[in-house]
Amino acid sequence: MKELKLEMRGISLEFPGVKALSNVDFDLTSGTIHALIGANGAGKSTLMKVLAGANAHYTGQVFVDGEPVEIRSPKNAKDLGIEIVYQEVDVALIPYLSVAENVMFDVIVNNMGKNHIVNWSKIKKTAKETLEKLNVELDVNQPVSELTLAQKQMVLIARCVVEKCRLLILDEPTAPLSNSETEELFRIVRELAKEGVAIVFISHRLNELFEICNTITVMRDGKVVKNMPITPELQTKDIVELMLGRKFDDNYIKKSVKIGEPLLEVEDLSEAEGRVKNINMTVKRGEIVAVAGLVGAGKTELCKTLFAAFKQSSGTVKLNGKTIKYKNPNEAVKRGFALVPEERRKEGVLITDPVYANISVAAMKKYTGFLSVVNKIKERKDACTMISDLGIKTPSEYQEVALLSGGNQQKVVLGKWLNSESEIYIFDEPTKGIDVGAKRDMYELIERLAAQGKGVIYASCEFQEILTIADRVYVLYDGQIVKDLNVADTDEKELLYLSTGGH
Amino acid sequence: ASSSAAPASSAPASSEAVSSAAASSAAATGDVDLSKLAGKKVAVVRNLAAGDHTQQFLDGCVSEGKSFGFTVDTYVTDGDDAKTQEVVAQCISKGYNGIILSHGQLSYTYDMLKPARDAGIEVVTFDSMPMKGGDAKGELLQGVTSTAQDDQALAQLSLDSMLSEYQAKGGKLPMKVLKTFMGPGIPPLDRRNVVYTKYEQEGKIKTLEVIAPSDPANARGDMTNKTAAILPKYPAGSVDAIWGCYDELAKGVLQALNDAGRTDIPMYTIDVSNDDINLMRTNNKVWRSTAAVDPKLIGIVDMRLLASKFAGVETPDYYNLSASSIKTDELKPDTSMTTLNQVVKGWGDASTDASFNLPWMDTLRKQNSK
Amino acid sequence: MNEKSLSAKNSAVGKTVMSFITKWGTLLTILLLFIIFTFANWNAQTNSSIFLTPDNMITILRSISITTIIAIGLTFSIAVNGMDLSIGANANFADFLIMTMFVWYNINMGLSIVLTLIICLSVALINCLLIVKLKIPDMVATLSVMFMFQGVAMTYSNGGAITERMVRANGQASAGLVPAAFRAIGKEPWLIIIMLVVVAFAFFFLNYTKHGRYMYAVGGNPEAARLSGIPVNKYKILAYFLSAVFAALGGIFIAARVGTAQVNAGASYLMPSVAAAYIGFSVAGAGKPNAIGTLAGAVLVGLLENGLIMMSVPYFAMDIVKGGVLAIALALTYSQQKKN
Amino acid sequence: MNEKSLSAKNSAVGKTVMSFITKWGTLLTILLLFIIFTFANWNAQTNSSIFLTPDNMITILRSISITTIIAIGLTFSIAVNGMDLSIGANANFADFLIMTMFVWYNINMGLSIVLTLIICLSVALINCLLIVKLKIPDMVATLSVMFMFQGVAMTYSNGGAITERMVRANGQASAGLVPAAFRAIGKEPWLIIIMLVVVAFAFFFLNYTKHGRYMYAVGGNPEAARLSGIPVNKYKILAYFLSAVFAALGGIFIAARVGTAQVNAGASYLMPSVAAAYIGFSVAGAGKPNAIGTLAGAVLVGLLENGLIMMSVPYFAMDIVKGGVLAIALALTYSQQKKN
Ligand SMILES: Nc1ncnc2c1ncn2[C@@H]1O[C@H](COP(=O)(O)OP(=O)(O)OP(=O)(O)O)[C@@H](O)[C@H]1O
Ligand SMILES: Nc1ncnc2c1ncn2[C@@H]1O[C@H](COP(=O)(O)OP(=O)(O)OP(=O)(O)O)[C@@H](O)[C@H]1O
Ligand SMILES: [Mg+2]
Ligand SMILES: [Mg+2]
Repeated sequence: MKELKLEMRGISLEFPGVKALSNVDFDLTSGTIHALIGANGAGKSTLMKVLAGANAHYTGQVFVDGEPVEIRSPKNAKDLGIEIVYQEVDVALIPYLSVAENVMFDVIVNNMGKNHIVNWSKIKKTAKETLEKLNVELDVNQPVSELTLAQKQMVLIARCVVEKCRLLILDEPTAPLSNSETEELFRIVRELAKEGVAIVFISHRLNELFEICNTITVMRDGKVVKNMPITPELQTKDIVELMLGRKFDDNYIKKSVKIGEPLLEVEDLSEAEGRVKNINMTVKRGEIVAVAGLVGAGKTELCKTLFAAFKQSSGTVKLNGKTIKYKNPNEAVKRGFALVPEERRKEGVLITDPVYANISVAAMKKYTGFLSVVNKIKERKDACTMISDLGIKTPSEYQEVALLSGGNQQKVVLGKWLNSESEIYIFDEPTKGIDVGAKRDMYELIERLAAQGKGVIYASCEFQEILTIADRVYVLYDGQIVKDLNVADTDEKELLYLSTGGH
Repeated sequence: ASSSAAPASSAPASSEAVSSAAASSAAATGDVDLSKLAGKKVAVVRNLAAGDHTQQFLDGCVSEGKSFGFTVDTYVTDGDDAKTQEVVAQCISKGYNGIILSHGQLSYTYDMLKPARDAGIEVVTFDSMPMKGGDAKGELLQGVTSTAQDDQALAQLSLDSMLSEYQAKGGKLPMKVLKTFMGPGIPPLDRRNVVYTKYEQEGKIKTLEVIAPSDPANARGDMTNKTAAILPKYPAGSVDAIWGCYDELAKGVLQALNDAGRTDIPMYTIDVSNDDINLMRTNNKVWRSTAAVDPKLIGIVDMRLLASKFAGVETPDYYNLSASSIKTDELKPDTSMTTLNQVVKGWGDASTDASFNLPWMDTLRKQNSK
Repeated sequence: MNEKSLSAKNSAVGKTVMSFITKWGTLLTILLLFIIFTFANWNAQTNSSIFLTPDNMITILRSISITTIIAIGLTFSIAVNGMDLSIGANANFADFLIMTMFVWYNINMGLSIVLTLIICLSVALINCLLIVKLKIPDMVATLSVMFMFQGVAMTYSNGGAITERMVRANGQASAGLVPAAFRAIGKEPWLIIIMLVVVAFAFFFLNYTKHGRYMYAVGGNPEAARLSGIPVNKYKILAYFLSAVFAALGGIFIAARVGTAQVNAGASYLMPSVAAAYIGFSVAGAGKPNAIGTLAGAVLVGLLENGLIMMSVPYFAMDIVKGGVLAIALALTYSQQKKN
Repeated sequence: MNEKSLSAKNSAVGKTVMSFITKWGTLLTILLLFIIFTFANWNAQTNSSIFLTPDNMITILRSISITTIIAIGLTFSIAVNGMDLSIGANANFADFLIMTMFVWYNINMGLSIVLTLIICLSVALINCLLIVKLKIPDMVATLSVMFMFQGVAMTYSNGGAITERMVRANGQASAGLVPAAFRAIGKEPWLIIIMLVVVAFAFFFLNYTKHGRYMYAVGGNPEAARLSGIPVNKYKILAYFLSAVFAALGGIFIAARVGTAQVNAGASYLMPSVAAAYIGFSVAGAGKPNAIGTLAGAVLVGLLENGLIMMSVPYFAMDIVKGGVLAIALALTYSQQKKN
């Protein structure tokens, strides 16, 4: 394969009300794995979309192997051998088509040449082989709409590796993945790098970067602030400082909060289709209870079952010692439940609505009075408060959520529930896609909730996070709780051991 | 062709009586001040879906109006009664001198046309009765002439033709008939149905099945599908005739008969058009006759009545256009609507007193053709 | 530098103008048509326009009122990202129902109206059953309901129209008459007032109450709405009920306006209502179905029809102009959107 | 343990049955109707069914053929997540065009068909201009085009029907005749064969060519399609062109079948086509518009009508049953979906 030398010079880009990139220089060469980091809304995705041809209206110049090139459409990018895995999976998948077709989509679109007839047996075979190479077990005839988020992510990764490219851009591919999938991904990425593919890797999990990247570029507010090789001397602390532009202590110490009466008691709860079974758990006031498990363990299912978004088939749920019955999210919310779901674009935000309407939607009670008339003044004031509390980067509270960066969308989902004054907060992978600074802000907010005597359920496959923030942890394996541990008495190794089925 | 049908009892006067009265009164007026007729503007509002019959009617109005030197605008309101009312209201405020209304409903026509009359606009209606209080027996709006096809005669002509052919072949009564119908609620069809029901009660006819379209906008295609599904139930010899209460329905039936290759059932209908004449000729075994009033003539006569009103000539309150029977066997290979008068006596004859052609109209036409 | 900032300014002005047109395209078109029709129908004698008369303005308002009422109902169903094709059949059913109550059963006006509205909720009931319970896509679900209720109305009336003094199956003429007061509500000022009240209600409901907010949320992203605790099905049901109520109301006004129930009289309101609601999407930059927009859409269509008749456009060419102007109005509104 | 696994097995069987019904609901309904109609129309004398005869099967196929052809066109536009409401008006326009070519201009059959198809592409052209260039939502864009072409056809024919020997404006009767060969293609076997060819083409195109797959991609997620380098607009345009071609073809067959062009004859094909295409969505578990499904949808509707008439269901009640069965077929297919 031909060596690649890519240079971006003086790239600028503006959206209505937002200067997303200003005068960015960026260099890439074959065989390197290049980390691109920055806080939410720094412009990482925007810069990469320039390379992918999805942001056609950039100014500045891109050179490939010294020659100036114009990348004004996705086709231009593909012709140059640039492949990208977008941050939001549903941007790139066609839900009602099969896994096979989605994996082979680029092949069908760009590499069929003059051939007009689709060879289904070959498509399915290649798709199957590619997925096997990634160690993913999937029925290739299944429509993609039936997959879980992690599976969707793997389909997209498979799409990019099915044929050789010269530059592979991975925009937060690991956010929905747990360690084992991440390992598989890294294995493939390393192989590709060895074969001479240039790779850009975006992630907010900084330790991952140290694991596989050679070079790092840090962005802040649409500018490149630093470009350097990754050396053993480099410390997470320094990178974070560059990212945020301020001193930052990433050593978060959990404040101790008085644990009160049992708030939520779940006995023998099962989901109607058996996706989670015989769940017993307790959450006390002021307590942060984590649910740990790998991808596919059923954390999402547990959260959704507790929230009655999935049908509960048996078992009892007690709130403040009283058995409660609720059959759908509406009733759950009325009883004080809140759920930050895993797939933000599909389940979390009203994507075409403004930020303020998203923040108020679960707390309408607060804003309505006579005849259910909405008090818009109060609504927007609260929204502004939430925007500044969470550091949501947006030109105004009127901005459409679809136009925010991935991490900022996630913050909007958090804001929606923090505004709602619920009793039990269920967070399903809440830190997915948000930067370290924001993560810390979020920890603080969660602790504040705990301090107010609320109960928190925190599902995550990032054990480090769990150990940082939680008081207690339930380990989930194959839809069942296998262990109940005090965070103080455990470590990452034990959690991993238990969640891979060890007893 | 016989037009000696019984006088229409629904209308207060028979066609003969009215037309002769009209003719004589016109003669009495003698010379008319033709300058009164100069530059008149006429609106023709037709509340039926656009189609062949509509077009011929409008053609009659427009051609006759133009020959008188009038400006004639045509509006079609597709059977939407609310729209009819708005369009007429608009015509009134637009300041037309005359309005010809076709197919307004009894329930609103009086109220709708009253402002027109109040504003001094002359009005002639066809198949719509401007009766006070929406009561058919009520008082007619002052100064309006209400014209109609003689539906009773139409029904009688077609049914008699059906019965006579059957009996000539030695058929025994009652005839077993497939009846096409649509309604009730469509006044002309209802009037035809009264006659049909009478024949039924007299034991002349036995209805095997009623075929009706459920989609009035596509009556013809709908009828084809429906008839096609019914035919298998009636093997050859089990049906004596089909009665088409109007031609559009009959043509749908004919298509189905053709598709099934059935020529054993004769069909008798009402109304006529070029299309009908073609089909009658090419399916002469099946489509035996139709009874009709020339739709163009209706338009012509309505326009003449209106012109008479402009001229201050006395006009009758009611006027019925007489019907003729058209037998397929009489049609020549080149017969069309325009040449139908060569085979059917009195057809579409616009030159007679009965079609309200008055001497001063010829003078007016001559003036305008210059 | 100076030049650059100047051109930037120019383009900024251009942008503002474009976004103005985008926001107000429909209203601009209405205004333009208004001016054109006023002067195209100038009467030199009286030196006044025969278009711009109080009478004709009332005619226009009257002619759009039934469409607007029905289209407002549709606006609710579109707000929850649904589609109610049964509105025409529902209006038709209401038309038949209320006429038979008067003509066959001699029920008084108030009760007849209430009964009709209640019975017509059965349309909504079936719609909701199909859409919410059985998860059939809105478009086909309501299409099948449309067929059903076309049939129900026809069967109920034995396939014919309902008129005063009609002959019933037993050979007797029906004795009931349509109350004069009822016919009066089918005329100005009542018809127009009620239309305005309906629009005002929908505007208030959708923009100022939480229920309206929830409906839009359900329409925008049902899954996110559900997980935000909004009872999605309840709001879908509410939308279809409102749609049914307004369609039935429209049908009642058809009856009041015409004084009889004609076969399929309601069906012809489906397409204009769809047009009105969709044209309304982008009025004032709302970008979603909204009450004022729907009214503007109806006004546009009604104005067009009226003006063209005034200008004596032949009936067969009317549809061309109507379609064309509609396309232009829509183009003005949409062409500048979603380009970024 | 044993008990548990047993119940698990039961529920697994239940699931399979349900998913079977979901996949094959429409086809099951068709089969069921077939059996019902066969026995409900039993003739005791001949001891055979008057429904299940070769002749009647041909009647059914004939009656659905034009709807199917037009609905296949619609299937393409729905595949790109569009909606073509102009198909009925387009078919109508084609009907008029080809009849005037025969009757007014005496053009030969081959040329007439080709010319008609080409001229009808203007419908697609305007649709694409509005939808692709001016970004007007498909539904309203094609609605305005529908109005336009209704008007165009009417204006072209001066508001009347086109028939052999019709009298032209100049007072002369037209000399042209409709070729017998043309009338023949409006009958079996041709009509039926062509319908099957059209379905087969659409099936092959959508499932086995990359262009078909691109269309689905564009329909399923236009953003993803664009980002993968599919020329989204090109495929939208293609879809609307195919839609126009098949609508025009349908119109040509209306002409061949009837032998005249009647005002608005094409309009009545819009709703059944929409129904057919949507019913077809879920046939065989496709979950998206597809050719075989559309055919099945048309068969369902056609079968229903034929069988019900045979059973002497009064015409006014027909729509109720039609709507009802449609709803049931849809319910069978959809009710099990999307529950997780
Ligand atoms: N289409 C758009 N319209 C308007 N603003 C946009 C658009 N896309 C991105 N932005 C804005 O550009 C800025 C950069 O966004 P970008 O998505 O590149 O951030 P990011 O670095 O990828 O952040 P994250 O870590 O949250 O994914 C943000 O402020 C975002 O709101
Ligand atoms: N819609 C669905 N239909 C069928 N099975 C599903 C569906 N969603 C999830 N599952 C199954 O349920 C199990 C748990 O799913 P999921 O991956 O969401 O768990 P998780 O613990 O939340 O993992 P993640 O780390 O991805 O959040 C898996 O076996 C998955 O295949
Ligand atoms: Mg990003
Ligand atoms: Mg999960």
